[in-house]
Amino acid sequence: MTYTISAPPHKKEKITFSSINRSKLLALLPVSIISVYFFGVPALGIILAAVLTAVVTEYGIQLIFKQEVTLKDGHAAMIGLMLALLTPPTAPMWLPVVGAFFAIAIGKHAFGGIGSYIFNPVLVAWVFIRSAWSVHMTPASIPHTGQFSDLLLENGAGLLAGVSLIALLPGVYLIYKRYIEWRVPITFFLTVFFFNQVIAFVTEIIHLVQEGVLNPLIYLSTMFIFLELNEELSYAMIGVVLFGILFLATDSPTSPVTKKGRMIYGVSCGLLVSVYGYFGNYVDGTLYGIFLANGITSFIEARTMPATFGQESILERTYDRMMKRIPSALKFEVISDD
Amino acid sequence: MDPLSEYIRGITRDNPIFGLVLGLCPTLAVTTSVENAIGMSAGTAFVLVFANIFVSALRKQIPSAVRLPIFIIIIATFVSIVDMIMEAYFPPMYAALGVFIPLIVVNCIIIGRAEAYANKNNVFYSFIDALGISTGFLLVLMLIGGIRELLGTGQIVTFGYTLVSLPLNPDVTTMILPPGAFLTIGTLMAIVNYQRAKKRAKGG
Amino acid sequence: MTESNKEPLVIIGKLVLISVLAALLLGITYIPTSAQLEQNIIAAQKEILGGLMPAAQNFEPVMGAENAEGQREILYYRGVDDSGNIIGYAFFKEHGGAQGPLVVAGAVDASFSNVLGMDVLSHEETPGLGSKITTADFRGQFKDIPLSQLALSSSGGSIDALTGATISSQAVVDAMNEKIGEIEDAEA
Amino acid sequence: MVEKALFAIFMEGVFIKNFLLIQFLGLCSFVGVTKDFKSAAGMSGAVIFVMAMAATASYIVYNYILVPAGMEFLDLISFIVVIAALVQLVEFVVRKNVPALYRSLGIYLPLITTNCAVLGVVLLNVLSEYGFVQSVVFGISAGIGYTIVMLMMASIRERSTFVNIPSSIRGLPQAFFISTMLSMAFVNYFWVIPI
Amino acid sequence: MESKRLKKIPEKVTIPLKQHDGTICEAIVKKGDPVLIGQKIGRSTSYYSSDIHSSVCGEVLSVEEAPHPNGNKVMSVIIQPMDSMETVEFVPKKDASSEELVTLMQEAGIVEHYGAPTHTVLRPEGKQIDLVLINSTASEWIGGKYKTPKEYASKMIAALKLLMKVAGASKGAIIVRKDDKESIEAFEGVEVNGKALEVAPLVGKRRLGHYFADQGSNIIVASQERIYGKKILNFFTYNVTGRKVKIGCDPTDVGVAVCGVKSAKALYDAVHEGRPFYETVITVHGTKGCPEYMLVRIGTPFKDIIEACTFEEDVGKIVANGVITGVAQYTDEVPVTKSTTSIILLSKEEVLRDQSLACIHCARCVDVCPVSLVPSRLSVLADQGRFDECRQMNIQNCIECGRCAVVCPSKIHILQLIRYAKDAIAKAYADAAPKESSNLKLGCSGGE
Amino acid sequence: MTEISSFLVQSMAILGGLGLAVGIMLIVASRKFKVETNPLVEEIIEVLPGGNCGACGFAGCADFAERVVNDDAPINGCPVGGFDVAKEIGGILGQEVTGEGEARYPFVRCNGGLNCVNRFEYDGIEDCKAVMMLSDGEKGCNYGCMGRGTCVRACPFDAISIGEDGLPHVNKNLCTSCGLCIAACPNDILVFAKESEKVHVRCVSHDKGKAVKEVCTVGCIGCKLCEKNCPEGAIKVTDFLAVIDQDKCTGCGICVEVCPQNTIEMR
Ligand SMILES: Cc1cc2nc3c(=O)[nH]c(=O)nc-3n(C[C@H](O)[C@H](O)[C@H](O)COP(=O)(O)O)c2cc1C
Ligand SMILES: Cc1cc2nc3c(=O)[nH]c(=O)nc-3n(C[C@H](O)[C@H](O)[C@H](O)COP(=O)(O)O)c2cc1C
Ligand SMILES: Cc1cc2nc3c(=O)[nH]c(=O)nc-3n(C[C@H](O)[C@H](O)[C@H](O)COP(=O)(O)O)c2cc1C
Ligand SMILES: Cc1cc2nc3c(=O)[nH]c(=O)nc-3n(C[C@H](O)[C@H](O)[C@H](O)CO)c2cc1C
Ligand code: SF4
Ligand code: SF4
Ligand code: SF4
Ligand code: SF4
Ligand code: FES
Repeated sequence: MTYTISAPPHKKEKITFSSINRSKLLALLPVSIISVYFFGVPALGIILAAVLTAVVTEYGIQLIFKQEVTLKDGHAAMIGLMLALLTPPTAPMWLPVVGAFFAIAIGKHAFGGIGSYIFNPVLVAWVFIRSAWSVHMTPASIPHTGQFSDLLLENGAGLLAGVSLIALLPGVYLIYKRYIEWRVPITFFLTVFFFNQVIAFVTEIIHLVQEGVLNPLIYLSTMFIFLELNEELSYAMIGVVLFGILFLATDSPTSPVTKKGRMIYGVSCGLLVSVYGYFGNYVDGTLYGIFLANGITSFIEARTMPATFGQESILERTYDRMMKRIPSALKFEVISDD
Repeated sequence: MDPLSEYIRGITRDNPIFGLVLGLCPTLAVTTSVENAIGMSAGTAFVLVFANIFVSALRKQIPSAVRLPIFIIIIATFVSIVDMIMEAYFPPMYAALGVFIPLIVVNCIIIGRAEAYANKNNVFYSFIDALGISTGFLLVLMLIGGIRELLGTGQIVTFGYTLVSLPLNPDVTTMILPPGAFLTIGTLMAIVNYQRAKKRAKGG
Repeated sequence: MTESNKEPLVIIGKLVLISVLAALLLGITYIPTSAQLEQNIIAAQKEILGGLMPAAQNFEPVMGAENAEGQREILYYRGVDDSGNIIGYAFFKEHGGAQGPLVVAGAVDASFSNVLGMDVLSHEETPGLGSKITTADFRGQFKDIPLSQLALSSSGGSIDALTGATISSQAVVDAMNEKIGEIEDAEA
Repeated sequence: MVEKALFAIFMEGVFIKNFLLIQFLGLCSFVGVTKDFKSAAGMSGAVIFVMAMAATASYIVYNYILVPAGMEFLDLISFIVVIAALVQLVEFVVRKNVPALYRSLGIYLPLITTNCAVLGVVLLNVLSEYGFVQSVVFGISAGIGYTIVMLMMASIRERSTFVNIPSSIRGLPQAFFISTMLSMAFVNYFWVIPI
Repeated sequence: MESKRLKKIPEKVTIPLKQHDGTICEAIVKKGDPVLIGQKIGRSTSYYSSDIHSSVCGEVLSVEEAPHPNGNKVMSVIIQPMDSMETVEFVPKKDASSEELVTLMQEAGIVEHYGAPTHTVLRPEGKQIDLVLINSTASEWIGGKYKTPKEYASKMIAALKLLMKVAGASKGAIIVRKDDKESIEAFEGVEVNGKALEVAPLVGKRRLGHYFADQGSNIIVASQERIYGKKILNFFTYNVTGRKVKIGCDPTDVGVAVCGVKSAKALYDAVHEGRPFYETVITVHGTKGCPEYMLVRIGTPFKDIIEACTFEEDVGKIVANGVITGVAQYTDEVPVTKSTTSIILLSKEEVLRDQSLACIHCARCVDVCPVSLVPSRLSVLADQGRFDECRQMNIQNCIECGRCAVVCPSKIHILQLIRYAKDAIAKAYADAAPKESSNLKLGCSGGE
Repeated sequence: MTEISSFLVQSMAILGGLGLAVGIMLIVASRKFKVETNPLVEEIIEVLPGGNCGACGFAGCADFAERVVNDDAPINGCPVGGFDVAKEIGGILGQEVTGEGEARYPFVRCNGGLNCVNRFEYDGIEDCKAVMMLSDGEKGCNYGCMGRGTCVRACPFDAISIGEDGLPHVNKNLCTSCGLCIAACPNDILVFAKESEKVHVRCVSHDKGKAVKEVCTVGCIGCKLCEKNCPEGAIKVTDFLAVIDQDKCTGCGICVEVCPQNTIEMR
């Protein structure tokens, strides 16, 4: 009888790359269905066109370059679907086709395929078609949530993904199930959420200082600005922003692997999105902002490599250097823990 | 060394873009259209030919301590001349090529050839080398310019003549913007590398 | 003088010689080209003005007040026909575009009721986007339209903005409007 | 001299008209020196410094020598000679006085002479009719813009060594694909910031 | 819980002459010799070695190379057992001096489960031990063989005292697992030198030093999260005592000796009963009808143990010593050794044969690594042969817990790659060693 | 006319002055801060292949060049450049180069591959050394090629690949004879062989015939038929393995005919 030999560990978790992709596809199903319900046949056409093109392109490239065909992992389909959801319903049918092709051919494979790409293929394609055919890609509108019913069905949805906030919540479930890492979406969301309040807060403080106000209570009262849910804030709650937070920024190859790095990345995404949103609009802002943040991922990652156990932090090193000056007889007493 | 193969070498093996990878800035910056590409290559060719000839002719006289400054002066002179002539006699092209004519001065191709070739070879071969390199540069620039212009505007219009016109205008604005330049040259280089690797594996 | 001291002098001498030769060559080129350049500019302006107002035989420059250096700038031109009547005003106007300054040429009739035409002398707009302001299609929209229609269609005028280049289109329209207003004031 | 807020000049130099990604100036070092982070950082430091120096020196040469003599047509040749001399001088001074800095920057200094970004700064200053402070600010901000992109690129390329990339794309084509994306991000993003 | 003895005497036992790190023993029996249970059959030839004893009564068949559970072939004594339980005479040595105990330990063949002969841990050459730890956090076998928990606890304390005596250490501690209620209960209130001990939880920066002072005792019991992994010693030492062990050094370099429950018990047995280390308790997973803890003779082939249990499917994989740290076996002829703690059987369906994909940077491995490494980066660097960079990223700190490989959705063999790189680094350093060895040694004891 | 000439003189004066200033500065500076560089190093870098592969054992071509000049490295130390480059370096340094000029390529001394049984199924990283770390490799034969491609990964020029037969194959068009694969193989399967050496034994097993037959259908069983039949006496079987003395071998091919295991191969 021949046994199998492998290095330990001999038991592993069930999670696989394709199960992650499948769960993401599943999580995007509700919003896709609602967008088809809301926008009708054009939305269905866009989704089908993008997914089919992505899959065919993936198959073609892997065939031509004699690579293993990896359609089954669902990655290409996921890219296609995400791109479709970021298309305005008014777009001509060739647009998602070109976009999905670009996403797979350039965004994914020209950068080395699964796990190797640096920029999210969905965003690569989106930014490309947005700047190439800006007329067709201009969102029908820039929504912001008003009354409660907007959460269920956003009448002013500019892109398919914005059609319903509630329908995006499966993404939160993915975080809960750890298919998506929590650090990026949470820091991202908080940054977008509080950006305008912070600006208002800082302006208010500057204003008070200029006025020459001395009463500390008045300064303290400015804290309430954070509770004031102003108009801009609702942008942080619109579909595309939420879609970006849950599905685009969390794409693992394009975010840092270090824990600290992911926090910084989340905050960077939030800042970039909010700044663009501040001057322009939150729809383009989300997608351009995350795309730009992808560009600094590597930088963040390389600068936030963790110190391993027993390794000295900068503080400790300075301390050590000082200790070296002290005679060694004294030193042992000081360092020994027991 | 025979002149013809020296000439061909500048187009193929020592192609300034795909072989030597020099002078990328003008290559990318001015290739929004074939017309600009031709203009830029013409300017570069003019400077390259004269610079190579002069450097080669003076190579025995140039003290090595100040070799680089002298090369630069020679090159800068011819660039200024191209600049003035183009501005005076070809104003539309001058408008399009703008700041890049003066930048021929620091175009790595010219300094590179002065150093690597003209400084070591005689005037005739330096002249041939300059022609070969210029031709290589021209062809690549036209290729990149052609791709970008065709995809970006649906047609190639050169000096008032419409050379190619697509029935369906793709109108890919991005191709004319800076990213289009990077994308085009990246794709072309990948294809060139792919072909080279294939050829090498087959033996050659 | 020893050998080692002589060498640097030779080197410097050669450097200076090359510089001087270079200067000579440049000077020789400069003299004819600069003359040509001036002619070019005048010719270009003439051609543009002529294109804008074909009926005009002559363009009389209207000079501004003397500036600090004692020079006077041309503010605009009066277009004069065969019989010496003013048939309109032509002008150049610099205005901030999307990417950098653009210089627009324009013409308006003597009664300030119709815009006669528009042209672009120079610009730094994005190729393929803003640079389309130089296309005949875009310029054609300014040909013989009522002054009241000189606005983008989004603000009620008759000029359709270029796709993807609203800012450039707006800049051209603004430049025209501003300058026409100035001329009207000056002529009044 | 044109009226333009220094902040506007700064934003333009760093982002909106980024030398590497939008103006295409200094690309040879961009694809050449970004293979590892340390070299990119060293080169960038040197470029910021030289750009500021060149902006200063060329302003003086242009406005106090060439313009009074009516010799503007000699601008190009004098600028390049000045830059070359400047770089050499910096190299010598640094080597003599700060050997540690020389060891980290030294090898990049000669590269800068033929870096069109430096000449680009100087020529754009003349073209934009900037005053002295404006010129220097533009020089520094162009250098900072250059640095930011160099560091982004170098980090990405360093990380790229950890992933699989088809053999014929590895190297330059890959660098260009990355540039495509960075350029697309810059062009589209910074457009929105009003200055 | 009590362990059950494997009743059936195997047809053939294979006793490797090397069941520890260090030099291989020299066989002192030859083909045809009769042997008794507990009879010494392999003699150490250096300090860094530990004697080997027969676990059965029988006749030596041969001395030849035979498969060893660590994967390669090792010179072993193969014995044909007889149906007799005759043993050599066991002489207890209750009042041996410290020096005698060292000899006794070597002669009784007491080794740590991680391989080092226990006496070399307690008495390292040229180093002084001041603290002895018994690590019972990783132990899968707690309390076995003892009637009551209190008996277990007091015997462990007695064993600790013996260990401290051998090492000449002034302090000692037993570290139990935080979630191991049974053990905590057993040790809670146990009396040492007339003083009842509390089980001290190690949290944050509160380490052993604090509790030694707090409880005013030189022997304490502390609880700690479970740490598992093949190379946990340095990390364990750091976590428990706060003493940093430099990369490439071991806890003895900072005056700490880490022993296991098994070796502590073996020492106790050797001193109080005079019995050498010839049988051990193991667990068998993946089968039905096996006692959870099984007392087996060293040298028993895995085959016999597996036969004693029922395994209903086709065996796809046999693993010695735990799913995370164990070694997969290509034959079931391999014998149980002193370091064997468990045998795991996996069915053909359970055997993972996932194809590795490229790393998707999901960072799951980074999040689980207990020592804050970046396993994804290390695995790529190892794969590309960039070992120097691995070293710069502190690859030697990896405790080989395998969590990274467990969670990786791309099914990358991260731990294997890390071990591959560590091996390459160790080899590179071994080559350089002749020149620098004295410096390297200095590097450990200097500093902390 | 005078206007033009004075204009020219003025421009010449300005640029001449600038040239003078720069010249003086550079001369002064270059004399003050003179650096000694060895021009030979530059020349050698020129003739080296420039792959920076490190096969010479130094940190890239430039390092090698410097060492050659300082006599720390042999003239023929660049395996990629081979004899031609060595000759050129010798020319630069004025030294005579001796040595064979014939091309050598790695030769795979094992024909086992799929012909050799596996002791177990392996699941893990594709690397021969890694398999070696686990239970000494999966092949029944402890000497043979494991076919997991450590050599493939070691080759910086993509010249080796594992073929259908589970054995490495060298593409001579791409191979530069750098020898990195040979150094990488944990079982010493690869050796350099000259192109003129036609007949090779494709086995390295020192196991006895019976043991070999159990695990491999093409391994050398040490039957000595070849040794007996070789007219030149070029083959010797030592320790159950046939070894060919290439100096004596004439390439007649008789041994290839007689070998019952088809272990000897004629290229
Ligand atoms: C736009 C573009 C996309 C490409 N995508 C791939 C790809 O996904 N996979 C691939 O192997 N090669 C791709 N190539 C071509 C690679 O250069 C080629 O496949 C590779 O060099 C083959 O090398 P290999 O056999 O070592 O994989 C692409 C080329 C271009 C221009
Ligand atoms: C603001 C915040 C949000 C969190 N959200 C989640 C979450 O969505 N899902 C989750 O599993 N854990 C969540 N956690 C808990 C973390 O998972 C827990 O702290 C983490 O596993 C410990 O990380 P560490 O290993 O880096 O200390 C959250 C923690 C904080 C502080
Ligand atoms: C992101 C974005 C959102 C827009 N939203 C609206 C809108 O809600 N309503 C509207 O009338 N125009 C909208 N526009 C269109 C422009 O403001 C304006 O109509 C212009 O003509 C189109 O500009 P472009 O073609 O230059 O991109 C939007 C444009 C952009 C880029
Ligand atoms: C790279 C880039 C270049 C642009 N160039 C111009 C331009 O030259 N003129 C213009 O009006 N708008 C330009 N735009 C702006 C854009 O297409 C659109 O006009 C505005 O978003 C809204 O009108 C540009 C946008 C981008 C991203
Ligand atoms: S790298 Fe992996 S095996 Fe090593 S300690 Fe970290 S999680 Fe455990
Ligand atoms: S768990 Fe696997 S896929 Fe995820 S980052 Fe680590 S190595 Fe990469
Ligand atoms: S030749 Fe050596 S390195 Fe190559 S596959 Fe065979 S055993 Fe592995
Ligand atoms: S096959 Fe071997 S010798 Fe040839 S290039 Fe590759 S590694 Fe070097
Ligand atoms: S051409 Fe610009 S740096 Fe080389």
